[in-house]
Amino acid sequence: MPLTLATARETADGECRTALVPETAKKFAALGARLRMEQSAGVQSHFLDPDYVGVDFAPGLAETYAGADVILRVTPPSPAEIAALPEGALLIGLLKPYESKERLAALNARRITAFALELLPRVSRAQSMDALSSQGSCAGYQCGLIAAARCTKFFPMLTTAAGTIRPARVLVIGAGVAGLQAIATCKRLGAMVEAYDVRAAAREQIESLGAKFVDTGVSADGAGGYARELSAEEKAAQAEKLAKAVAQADVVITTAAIPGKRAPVIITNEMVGRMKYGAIIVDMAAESGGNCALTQPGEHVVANDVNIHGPLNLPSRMPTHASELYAKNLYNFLSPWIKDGTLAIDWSDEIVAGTLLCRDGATVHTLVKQVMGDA
Amino acid sequence: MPLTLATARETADGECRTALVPETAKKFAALGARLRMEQSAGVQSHFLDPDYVGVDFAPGLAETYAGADVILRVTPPSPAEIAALPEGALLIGLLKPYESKERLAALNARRITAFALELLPRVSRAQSMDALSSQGSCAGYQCGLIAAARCTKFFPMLTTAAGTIRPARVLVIGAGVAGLQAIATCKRLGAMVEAYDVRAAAREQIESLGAKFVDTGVSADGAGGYARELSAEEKAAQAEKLAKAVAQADVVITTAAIPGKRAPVIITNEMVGRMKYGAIIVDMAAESGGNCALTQPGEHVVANDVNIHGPLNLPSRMPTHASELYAKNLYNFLSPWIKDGTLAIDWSDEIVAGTLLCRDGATVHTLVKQVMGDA
Amino acid sequence: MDGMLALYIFMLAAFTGYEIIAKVPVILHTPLMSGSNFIHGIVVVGAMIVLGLAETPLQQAIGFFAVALGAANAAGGYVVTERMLGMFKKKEG
Amino acid sequence: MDGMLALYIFMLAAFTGYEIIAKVPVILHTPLMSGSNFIHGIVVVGAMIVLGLAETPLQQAIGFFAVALGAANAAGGYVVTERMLGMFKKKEG
Amino acid sequence: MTLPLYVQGAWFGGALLFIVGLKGMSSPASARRGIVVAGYGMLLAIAATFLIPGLQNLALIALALAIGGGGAWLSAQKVKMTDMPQMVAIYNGMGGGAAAAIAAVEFAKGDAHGLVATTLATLGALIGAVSFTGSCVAWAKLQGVLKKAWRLPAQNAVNVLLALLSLGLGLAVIGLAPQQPELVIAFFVVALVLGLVVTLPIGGADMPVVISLFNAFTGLAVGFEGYVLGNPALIIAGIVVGAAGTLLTQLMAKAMNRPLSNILFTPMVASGPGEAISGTMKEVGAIDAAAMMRYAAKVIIVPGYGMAVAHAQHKVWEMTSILEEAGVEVKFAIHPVAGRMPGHMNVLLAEAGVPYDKIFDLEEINAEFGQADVALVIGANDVVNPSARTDKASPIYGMPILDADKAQNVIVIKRGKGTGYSGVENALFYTDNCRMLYGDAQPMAGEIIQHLKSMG
Amino acid sequence: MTLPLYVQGAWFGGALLFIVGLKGMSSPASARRGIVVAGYGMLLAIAATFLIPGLQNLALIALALAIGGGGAWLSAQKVKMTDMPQMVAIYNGMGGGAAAAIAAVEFAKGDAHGLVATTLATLGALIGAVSFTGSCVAWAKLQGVLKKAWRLPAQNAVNVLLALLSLGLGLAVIGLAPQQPELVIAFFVVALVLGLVVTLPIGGADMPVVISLFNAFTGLAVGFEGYVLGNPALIIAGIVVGAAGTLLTQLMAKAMNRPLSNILFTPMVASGPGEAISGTMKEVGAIDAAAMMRYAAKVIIVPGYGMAVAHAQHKVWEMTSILEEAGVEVKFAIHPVAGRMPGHMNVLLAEAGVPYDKIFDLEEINAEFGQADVALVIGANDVVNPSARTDKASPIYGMPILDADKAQNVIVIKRGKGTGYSGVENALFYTDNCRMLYGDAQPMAGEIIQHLKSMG
Ligand SMILES: NC(=O)c1ccc[n+]([C@@H]2O[C@H](COP(=O)([O-])OP(=O)(O)OC[C@H]3O[C@@H](n4cnc5c(N)ncnc54)[C@H](OP(=O)(O)O)[C@@H]3O)[C@@H](O)[C@H]2O)c1
Ligand SMILES: NC(=O)c1ccc[n+]([C@@H]2O[C@H](COP(=O)([O-])OP(=O)(O)OC[C@H]3O[C@@H](n4cnc5c(N)ncnc54)[C@H](OP(=O)(O)O)[C@@H]3O)[C@@H](O)[C@H]2O)c1
Ligand SMILES: NC(=O)c1ccc[n+]([C@@H]2O[C@H](COP(=O)([O-])OP(=O)(O)OC[C@H]3O[C@@H](n4cnc5c(N)ncnc54)[C@H](O)[C@@H]3O)[C@@H](O)[C@H]2O)c1
Ligand SMILES: NC(=O)c1ccc[n+]([C@@H]2O[C@H](COP(=O)([O-])OP(=O)(O)OC[C@H]3O[C@@H](n4cnc5c(N)ncnc54)[C@H](O)[C@@H]3O)[C@@H](O)[C@H]2O)c1
Repeated sequence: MPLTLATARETADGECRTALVPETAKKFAALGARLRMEQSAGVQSHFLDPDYVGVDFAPGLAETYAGADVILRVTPPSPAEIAALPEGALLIGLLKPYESKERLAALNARRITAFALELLPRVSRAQSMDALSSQGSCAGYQCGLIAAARCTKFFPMLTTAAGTIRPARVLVIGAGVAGLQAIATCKRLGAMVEAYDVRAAAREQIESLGAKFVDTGVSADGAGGYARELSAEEKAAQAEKLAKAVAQADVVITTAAIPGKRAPVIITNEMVGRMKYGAIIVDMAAESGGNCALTQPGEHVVANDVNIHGPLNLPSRMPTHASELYAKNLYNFLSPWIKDGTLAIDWSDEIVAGTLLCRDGATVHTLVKQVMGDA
Repeated sequence: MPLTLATARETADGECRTALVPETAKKFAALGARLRMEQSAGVQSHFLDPDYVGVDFAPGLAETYAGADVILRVTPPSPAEIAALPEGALLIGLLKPYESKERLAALNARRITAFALELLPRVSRAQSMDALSSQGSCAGYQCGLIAAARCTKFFPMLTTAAGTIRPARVLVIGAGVAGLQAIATCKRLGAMVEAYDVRAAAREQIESLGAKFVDTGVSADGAGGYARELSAEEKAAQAEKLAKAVAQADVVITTAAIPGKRAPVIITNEMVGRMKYGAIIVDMAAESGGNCALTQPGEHVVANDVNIHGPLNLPSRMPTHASELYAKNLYNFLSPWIKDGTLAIDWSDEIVAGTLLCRDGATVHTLVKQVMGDA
Repeated sequence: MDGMLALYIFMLAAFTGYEIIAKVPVILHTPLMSGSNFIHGIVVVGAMIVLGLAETPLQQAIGFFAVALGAANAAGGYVVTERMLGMFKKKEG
Repeated sequence: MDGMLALYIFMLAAFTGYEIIAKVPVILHTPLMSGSNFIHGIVVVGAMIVLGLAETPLQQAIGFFAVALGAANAAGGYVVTERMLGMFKKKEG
Repeated sequence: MTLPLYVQGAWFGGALLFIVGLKGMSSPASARRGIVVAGYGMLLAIAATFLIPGLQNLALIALALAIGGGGAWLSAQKVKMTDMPQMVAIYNGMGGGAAAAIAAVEFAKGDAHGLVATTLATLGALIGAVSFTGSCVAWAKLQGVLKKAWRLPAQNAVNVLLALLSLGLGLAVIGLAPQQPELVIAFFVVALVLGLVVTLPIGGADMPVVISLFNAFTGLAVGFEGYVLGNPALIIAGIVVGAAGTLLTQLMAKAMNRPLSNILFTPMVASGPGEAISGTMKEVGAIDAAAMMRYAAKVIIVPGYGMAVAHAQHKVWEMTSILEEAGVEVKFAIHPVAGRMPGHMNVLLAEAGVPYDKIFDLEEINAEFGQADVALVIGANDVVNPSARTDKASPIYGMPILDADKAQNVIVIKRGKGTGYSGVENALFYTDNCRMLYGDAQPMAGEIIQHLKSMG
Repeated sequence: MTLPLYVQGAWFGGALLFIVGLKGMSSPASARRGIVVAGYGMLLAIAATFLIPGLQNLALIALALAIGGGGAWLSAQKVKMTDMPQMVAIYNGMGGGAAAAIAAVEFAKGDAHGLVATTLATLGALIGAVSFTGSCVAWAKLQGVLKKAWRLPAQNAVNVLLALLSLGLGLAVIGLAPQQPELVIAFFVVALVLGLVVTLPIGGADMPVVISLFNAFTGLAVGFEGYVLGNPALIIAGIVVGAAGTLLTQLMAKAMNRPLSNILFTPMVASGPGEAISGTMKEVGAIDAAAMMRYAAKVIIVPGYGMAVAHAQHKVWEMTSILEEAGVEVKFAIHPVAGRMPGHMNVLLAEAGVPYDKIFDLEEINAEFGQADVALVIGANDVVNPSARTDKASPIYGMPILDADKAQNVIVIKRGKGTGYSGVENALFYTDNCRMLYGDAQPMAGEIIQHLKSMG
């Protein structure tokens, strides 16, 4: 009996993406896998059931997961969904490994082999599987659009018969994948963009997009391309230089995150107080607590006539492309191990080993074990 | 006693603009005029009362208008506001001259001298007073942003490790001031933009922005730079060629308007039926009935998985700049006639005469009289 | 021939040759080499004169040899250059 | 002097002059005119020879006149050209 | 006369240095070095001449050199920069006179030179003499000594007649060797008069072209006399200048958009008064436009709808970068209604990557046009139409405009005689300081870029 | 011998046509016309020569012309395009031989020519002879007749010795006029051997430069013999070619990045085996890069992070437009992870205005590199590193890469020896078909544009 891959409809609040798109379905099928999908699981991403060729549709969650070997998901499964997972099945998704001890325990209880794509090692070969990058691109782009739409001014300079509009000043804090995309989007719209990141390499990257780098004199390169946490003094030095840039900005977009930790608070209450009337902050780090002290995840707060947006799940705002990219990440991750309809994973492969969260009833990822304790 | 200009807070639903901004207030004051403003009248545009230098603030509508010579407004006054107008005062604003017979009658009853900026003749000299252009620019820009934000796809092409994203196809119908700005905004964001207008000159203008012109073979140049109404056959021919372009688009933005008339229906029910799943329509003509048959002004309709947005009062989404531009239009319109704090209008001036809606208790604008009957 | 005048001619000819070649694209290096190769085929004229005025059989023999070589230089040089430059034809439309 | 050789020299010199001027920016038209004006001041050399070999007072007078004119051509031409081209100095840093 | 090798060698060196120097002068970057090199060539040649064995009248020679050279040196140092052109004229004329004088001495000596030499001597004398008096007139006109245009009734006929007469006399001089003094004198007189008569009616604006022509003449005359004297250095220097000068004259005439024959034979008359817009549109080449901007201190670019139509924004920005690298200050002046939508120019310039701090609106920049050396108007029309300021009848009356006309020079790039949005004629295009560069804005900007690059 | 004017005139015309023709050949657009013009010059000169009064051996002359000219004409027509270089070599050698033969006859005649003429005759004979045998060797090598590199133990010493010997014999020939046959024969033999010995060790890759050098030699030899024969047409043609050829040789050596002395005296040895990455990086100039692309049918551009850092996108697009106007098909190949963010290259290319239909991703374009004449890699590194395909130890192993190395020629623009994001060496840069163009991507693209424009 050939390998069966199953995808259920995502049930998390506001989640519009899907882990299987028609294109990847076709490719999986070509590798000899059987595919099962919950009815209308792609509809929120505007993929209708008839678009999927060679996929079996099941009416509900239980029917979808029953007997499946590999479960493809976008979000981590809810307790109810975990209960529906076939014992010993393989689960792949953005499983938020640092979020919940209970979830890890539940997965292990069902002896699920779980891969959390957040843990993917950032080696060259893995770039095509890197869901953080692909979804980060979507998030950064959406951040730029939200900023432009919510700004009460034009982004571009416009010389008109009724006077000249000066371009808006946008400050992007954090120039990772999402931050760079936000820079690019705002630049395209004509704003004057400044950006800041603690990593030293970011300067060149920021400038390569035609934006200006805000030099604060603090560098925080961490391992594996991620940023390390900053010391208290460093934070103070950074804050001082940044405060000036923040005070001049019409729009501030923050994307600074540290994996597995609460996002650093970069924009303090006091800095908000010095901002222009009518300025806005779009805090992309809202999900992990926010880079602005006043951010309310998922909410829109007004303080001192400054609008602070803490949008959640940004990629879900463009579900068609976000799903496409994510589904391809999954395909690229899994396909090397599918041969003639059977799964043969090389557990010693650095990508497999690095991404593996749980196996045989235990949490196996070192860093996650460190942070979450054994579960 | 010098000339007194008064600006009350705009009360129309969702209106965030204001007719007086700090910069124009200063300039009016320099001409010797006295200025009175309702408290917090600028706050929605993020102009706080202290920002206005040399302006008297009044607590309510009645206090603001009492004894004023000239009333500056964005929107037409409500019946209550008309009642508060000093008899015989001069009123300037976007008065929607074709909207309401009753309003015209009420204004005439109070012998208001009313200037409707919509009626401004489009001569070179009047360009700096052209509020339709300035607000149209804002509207077009916002349309582009809405389209991008609501689209479930990326606008730009992106080659990423998870595959290549093809650029979105945007079709802009109507390439007047707003349409061109929408084209520019979508182009900047990286979309493939096609555009269509009935005016022959529009082709070159569209192409000058790097977009592609959809050639339907129908031309409808009207007088004064506006479009004329099309005949039934022309509409059919146009519809056929357009339908094809519409069916291929991810986003359709419509801005086609004919002054004083209901907007032409260009996107029919049937055309929507042939659109892509997940495509969106942003109908800027919603205010005057919509260019799409399914448009609900101010609403968001889903038909055949196509999202049809009918946004209203787009400039109010960027009140700071929209108010600035509008206020400068007003200043440019009025200032030539203010000398040493008194008003001396040359009623024979072509701009004055063309814009004049009501005077001495009667509606005087020829075209308005024709359309609305004497009132 | 007046040596001084010859020197002037040498100078001017060298200047001319130099000016012509300065800033030639690499793509033309080989054809130009071939073309200038053809041009010094003019040596055949000298050879003809030498043969035409040859007095002894030895001189005739060497002269004959010289004319044949010179003629080969000119004719071969021309054909080769012409064929090489033929490549540029289609692109110049 | 051999007329034929002179013709060759004429041809080469003309070619050289032409090559030098082709595609000169307008900004240099006047300085170049002035510079070439200076160069034909070399006529003073001819005038010197003529005067140096003058036999009669008339010849001497005309020769003197010629040398003075030629010298003026050379000296004046140089100074004017040099001053004109001085304008280009500051921009070339 | 066989000369010692060191004299001949020095002359050779002089000729070589002339060519190298002239080559240097043909590019702005090396121009100054060029004249210095040529100067050394001249010193070398003159010094060597003193070493000719058997040369007499050395004191006289030295005296003549001192008087002519010293006088010219001093006066050339003192003259104002604006008076340079007439100085070129007068020094050139002197060279022509010297050539003619050499011929005169040769005639006086009556040495038999052979047909070729005599012919060349006569030809050199003729053009040298014409160049002499012609240049003097040119000088007088430019210097303001001669003020009114002096025109004979049948000017062209007289010109032709005199030319034929001088040629005839020249042939007689050649044919009737040994020369009869009367004939020779008559020949010279007619030649000198010819130079006068031809030059007198020509207007001051055309003088630079005429001076260039006389310059080429003098070169030829020197070359010919060089042959007579058997001096290859003279030949080469003269002929090189003759060829270069001829080409230069053509280029200058072209830059003024007037065929040479036009300048010489149909002198310009002032255009009739009383037209709505007077003056003519003067065309200019991309190379001239490039040079004008390259050597300007400040350039203001006025883009309009035509730039948008041509999609020329990227090229325009590249051109700007090159100019800035060369030390030119460049600003963009955006008119409030340039293009066809509010902010049209902004969108395009931003697309091309023009930084915001180079973009100025009307109010910010209008006062600066007065200090700009060049205003480059690219596909704009209505927004720089001065009639908006003055002509109440114009449909654009009352619209504020960019004061491009206040700039030292205005260059307008447009495709042809098309009007702008408002459909009215533009008086700017007819003003004296305005030059039209016809063509689609994109390739034109490209051509300018190419020329700018060749100027280093 | 005084020749009739029509002969001299015809020769003069021939020389003029040569110069005009050569000038034409120096630009691609007029090259073909140039050779035809020069061809007419040759016909004119040869025809006129027949008209020299008193010329004997006319039948012999005609026969020699027919044999030499006809044979060469036919064989040149038949030869394959790829065999052209050796044909140039052999025809050039024949010209050198002819020049040497002329000198030989003059020696045999023993006419007294004066010191200058004898010296030039000898010099012409020497370099003509060297060019003759040298060119023959070059031909043999390229034709594959001579296969292995034939190298003496103390090659350079032998070369110098032979050269000195031939010079000494030459001096003797000059000094001991009238010439003794033995001396003359010895002189010729040594000169011929010198040509052989010098050329034999030179490798096939360097041959074009050597042929060009011999070409210049022949030119000089012809020029010198022209002096001996008192024939200015020969002088001019010979010296023009000598000067042009010398410069050309230098340019060619520079294009190969090898000083001329290196080619002649230290022939390249094959590089040792067994290094991780073998081969050398070969530099190339912007003009060569421009020419390679200008005459390509298809060019694929691979932009990378370096293009972004340099902000070179506008220049790159301008370059592309020029190439396309010239009929070259240009495509952009975007690697999925080029740059530092997803879509980095797209953002920049869109900013520059590159239309979407010219942009292809890895999967779409990888198969096309095989048909591309040039792959232009601009500031990309990791994404074209072939070690990702093969070297399991490489940190980028397993990453799909753009197959730029499959293109006919690869040109890489980067600032220096910097590595990419992954920090690993790139084997592509060491391959045979790859050339490095060092410099910041923006000015480099600018230079290429300039050269492209000059190619019309
Ligand atoms: N900005 C706005 O909101 C707006 C809206 C509507 C109307 N307008 C009006 O539009 C006008 C704008 O003024 P403007 O100076 O920008 O433009 P303009 O007055 O329309 O003039 C444009 C000029 O560009 C030339 N041109 C067109 N295509 C070209 C090409 N490919 N290459 C080179 N030149 C080209 C045309 O002359 P040739 O044909 O000879 O080449 C024309 O004279 C004003 O009258 C304004 O009132 C503005
Ligand atoms: N796209 C993404 O999302 C992403 C994100 C993170 C990392 N990456 C990684 O980034 C790399 C991208 O590869 P790539 O080929 O685009 O870039 P790359 O491998 O980083 O190479 C860039 C090259 O450009 C040259 N360069 C830098 N500045 C230049 C300038 N101003 N002018 C000319 N050349 C310049 C450098 O060499 P010189 O110093 O010698 O000039 C360098 O070799 C991949 O390894 C990828 O995995 C990509
Ligand atoms: N395999 C690969 O080659 C690969 C793939 C994807 C990303 N990357 C690289 O990894 C890096 C991080 O990517 P990411 O987007 O996932 O990062 P992220 O989402 O973890 O963080 C976003 C950014 O915030 C910055 N940041 C953290 N703390 C900050 C602070 N206090 N102040 C300001 N900025 C702060 C970080 O430096 C980072 O650039 C990038 O350089 C990216 O190019 C590499
Ligand atoms: N004084 C001036 O010079 C001046 C000032 C402002 C605008 N204008 C010009 O006036 C024109 C219209 O400006 P607007 O934006 O106010 O117009 P608008 O808002 O009245 O109409 C928008 C556009 O819709 C188009 N349209 C109408 N019916 C259509 C149909 N059935 N199908 C497709 N398109 C249709 C119109 O042609 C117009 O371009 C523009 O050309 C503009 O440049 C001139």
